[in-house]
Amino acid sequence: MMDPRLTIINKRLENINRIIAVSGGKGGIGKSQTAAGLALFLASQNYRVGLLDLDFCGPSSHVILGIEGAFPEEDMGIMPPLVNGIRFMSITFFSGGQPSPLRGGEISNAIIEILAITRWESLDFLIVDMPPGTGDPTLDVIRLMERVEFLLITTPSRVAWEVMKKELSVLRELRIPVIGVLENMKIKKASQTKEALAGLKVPFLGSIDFDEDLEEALGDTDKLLHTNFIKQLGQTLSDSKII
Amino acid sequence: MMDPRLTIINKRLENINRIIAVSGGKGGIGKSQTAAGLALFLASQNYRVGLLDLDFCGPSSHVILGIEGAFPEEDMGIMPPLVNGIRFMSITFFSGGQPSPLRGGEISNAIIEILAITRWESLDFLIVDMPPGTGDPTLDVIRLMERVEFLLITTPSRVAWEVMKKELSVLRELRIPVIGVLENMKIKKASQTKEALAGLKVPFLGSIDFDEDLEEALGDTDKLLHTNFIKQLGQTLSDSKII
Amino acid sequence: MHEWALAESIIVTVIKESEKEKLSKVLKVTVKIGELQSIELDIFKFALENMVELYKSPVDLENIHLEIDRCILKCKVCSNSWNYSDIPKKLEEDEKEAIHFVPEVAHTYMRCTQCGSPDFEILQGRGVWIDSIEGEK
Amino acid sequence: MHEWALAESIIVTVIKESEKEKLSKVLKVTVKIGELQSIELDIFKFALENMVELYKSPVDLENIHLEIDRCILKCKVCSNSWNYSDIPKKLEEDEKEAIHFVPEVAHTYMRCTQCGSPDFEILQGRGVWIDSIEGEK
Ligand SMILES: Nc1ncnc2c1ncn2[C@@H]1O[C@H](COP(=O)(O)OP(=O)(O)O)[C@@H](O)[C@H]1O
Ligand SMILES: Nc1ncnc2c1ncn2[C@@H]1O[C@H](COP(=O)(O)OP(=O)(O)O)[C@@H](O)[C@H]1O
Ligand SMILES: [Mg+2]
Ligand SMILES: [Mg+2]
Ligand SMILES: [Mg+2]
Ligand SMILES: [Mg+2]
Ligand code: NI
Ligand code: NI
Ligand SMILES: [Zn+2]
Ligand SMILES: [Zn+2]
Repeated sequence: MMDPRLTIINKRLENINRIIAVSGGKGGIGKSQTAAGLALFLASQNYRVGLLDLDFCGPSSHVILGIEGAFPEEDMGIMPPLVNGIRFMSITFFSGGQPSPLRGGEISNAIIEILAITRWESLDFLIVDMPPGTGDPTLDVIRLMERVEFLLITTPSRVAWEVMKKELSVLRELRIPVIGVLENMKIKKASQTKEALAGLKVPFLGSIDFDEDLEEALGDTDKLLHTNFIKQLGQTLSDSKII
Repeated sequence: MMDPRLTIINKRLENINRIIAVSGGKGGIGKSQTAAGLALFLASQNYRVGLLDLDFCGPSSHVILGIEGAFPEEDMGIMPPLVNGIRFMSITFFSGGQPSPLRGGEISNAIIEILAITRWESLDFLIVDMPPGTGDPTLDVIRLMERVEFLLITTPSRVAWEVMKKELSVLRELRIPVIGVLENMKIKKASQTKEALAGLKVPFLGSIDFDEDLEEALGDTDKLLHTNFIKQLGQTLSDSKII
Repeated sequence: MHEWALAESIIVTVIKESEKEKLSKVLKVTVKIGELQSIELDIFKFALENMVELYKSPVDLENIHLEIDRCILKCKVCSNSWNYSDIPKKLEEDEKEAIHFVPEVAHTYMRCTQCGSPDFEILQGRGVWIDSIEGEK
Repeated sequence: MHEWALAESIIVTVIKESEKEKLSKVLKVTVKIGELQSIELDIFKFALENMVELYKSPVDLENIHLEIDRCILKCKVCSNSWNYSDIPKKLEEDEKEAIHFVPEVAHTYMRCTQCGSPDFEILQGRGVWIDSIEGEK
């Protein structure tokens, strides 16, 4: 038995310049918010951007970007719809927003299927919104997407650092490129995140404040583009020469 | 081939009065904080309490409760150590705080093993700290722990409601008892969570405010017991006659 | 029509494998097509034919054997197993289409025929697989 | 000594299955013991004996056949497969003990012998299983 899909995946990704998986181990630290924000920011700078939501248990990118009614086109594969300048692909297209209680092996199979049939064509960036944890999706992205780089998110909380550090150590061991660590949802002026990461030899990219007005902008890309969140995100990433 | 472990699990749980899985679909909404807080609060009220951390990818309960150095005893199975009045069991005892990048099927296998060999003995409450999502751990808890009840957590964010609603709909369909929904990390006075849940016919248990001082109390159970978080949690649960 | 993408993956894999195994000639390729994915056989064959040409495949269409694999599902809760073709409530067209793209969303639209759980395994007949490649060195 | 808990699960399952299958007599039970879990055979047998008595088991120790199952691991990244008994770097005692309790933490302490990935499958020889129960109706 041979899985023909595994052979084709990197061919499907060959015309993408950079593939960035937004991850961090823990849930609720702003991975989806950062992935969607990054895609939106890059599109506003006229980059050709794709956004792939691989959080099958808690897909959120479409809620953040307010994507409704779009559906991929079938054409020698499936073409992600272009929504607000972003080529978007998510399991929600197929589960129709209903629950999809999948076990790990099935999530893995579904990810492989989507990677094998999606035609991204030429992109400057493909942003991957990762689920929490280092389970099947993370192991598959590492195993299957040859040129992936990881952008790790954390919050100023010890609980978040601890989980992030474990993911970082797995990535290190496997020699997967890590762009750096971004601190999100900073509330107090003084944060110990930078110090906590000091020994880890990973670039600290900067901090994004907790943005009280972000919630109201969810679902509306125009409003999102004017939030402090996206301004700080864009600034931090430009400062660190990532884009 | 027959898995002998499956037969013994409910025997191992037979002397536990109530089994409460703290869940909610999304990550970072305070499941671990609530599970650990609930266990701590119950122990302070002289209940016999167990806490089982099933978040193998991002175990956090031990960080929140500052559990270090304890280890289960082997005695016709394994006996969870009693730490600060709580019988505690977590994968970290075995992974030693190092990363354990497990795929779903393996997580499922590890959960079954732990349930089959852990001797909780008599307890008033067993609190289960669930990982995000409705993957293997959630499906296994539903499938294997006959008398489990779910306590669902959400935050005032749409992103969190959407994921929680999906989990609720799976639990409903399978007729698993749901104690109710607890809103955590409320920041603004006005929250729309109660309204958003109105149509779902699930008890709304109340709200817990975002507690700026919680982070500093992490790892110290005495401090934790004096946080607003635990006071509000205890009050909300007593008000709603759960305990 | 994403059958084209699947057909392409078959041909690319056959080429890669025959190079890896240093086959001078590929005699027969057996492809299993899982019932669950509702592949349109005519389109799939047509796509295979085109891909054979495009990639100058070492095997031509006549020597690619397509076998339909019955879809069997098994519940993790009550151990009941059943055939996809026997489910009592037929699926809607759009549900079938979703499963056509990503067979795993079967868990969204189907339930165990005995206990109603969505927690079942797809034992066989999921999607497109290469069962074997026979050739000469 | 958590061998006792595993032994108990075997006996309880044999009783349940023999009731379910309405066996008047249980002739033979075959138990596979995965190498990875490093079960202490003497303790396990002693525990089984005690459980046979405690539960008034329909099968006694002589008719419970214990077979050691070699542990084979296979890498999901590079497809390399290897035997647990052949790993180059021996595990520390505490690592072995952790795997003894929860064999899956092998992913914390072991790596693919070819590419170094922790992303491998335990193909066989994980833990304790009942292979078969033979009896008379
Ligand atoms: N900097 C921020 N300020 C305010 N809210 C934020 C910020 N970052 C994320 N959030 C909110 O926090 C919640 C969790 O973020 P999300 O991106 O869904 O996390 P994850 O994908 O890591 O689970 C969402 O409601 C999101 O809108
Ligand atoms: N009410 C609250 N006020 C302030 N911080 C909170 C509150 N509830 C949870 N937290 C913090 O939020 C983070 C995520 O909580 P956690 O319990 O780990 O979430 P989950 O288990 O759902 O992933 C932790 O740093 C935790 O201490
Ligand atoms: Mg997310
Ligand atoms: Mg948690
Ligand atoms: Mg399922
Ligand atoms: Mg692994
Ligand atoms: Ni199609
Ligand atoms: Ni033992
Ligand atoms: Zn069933
Ligand atoms: Zn390998």
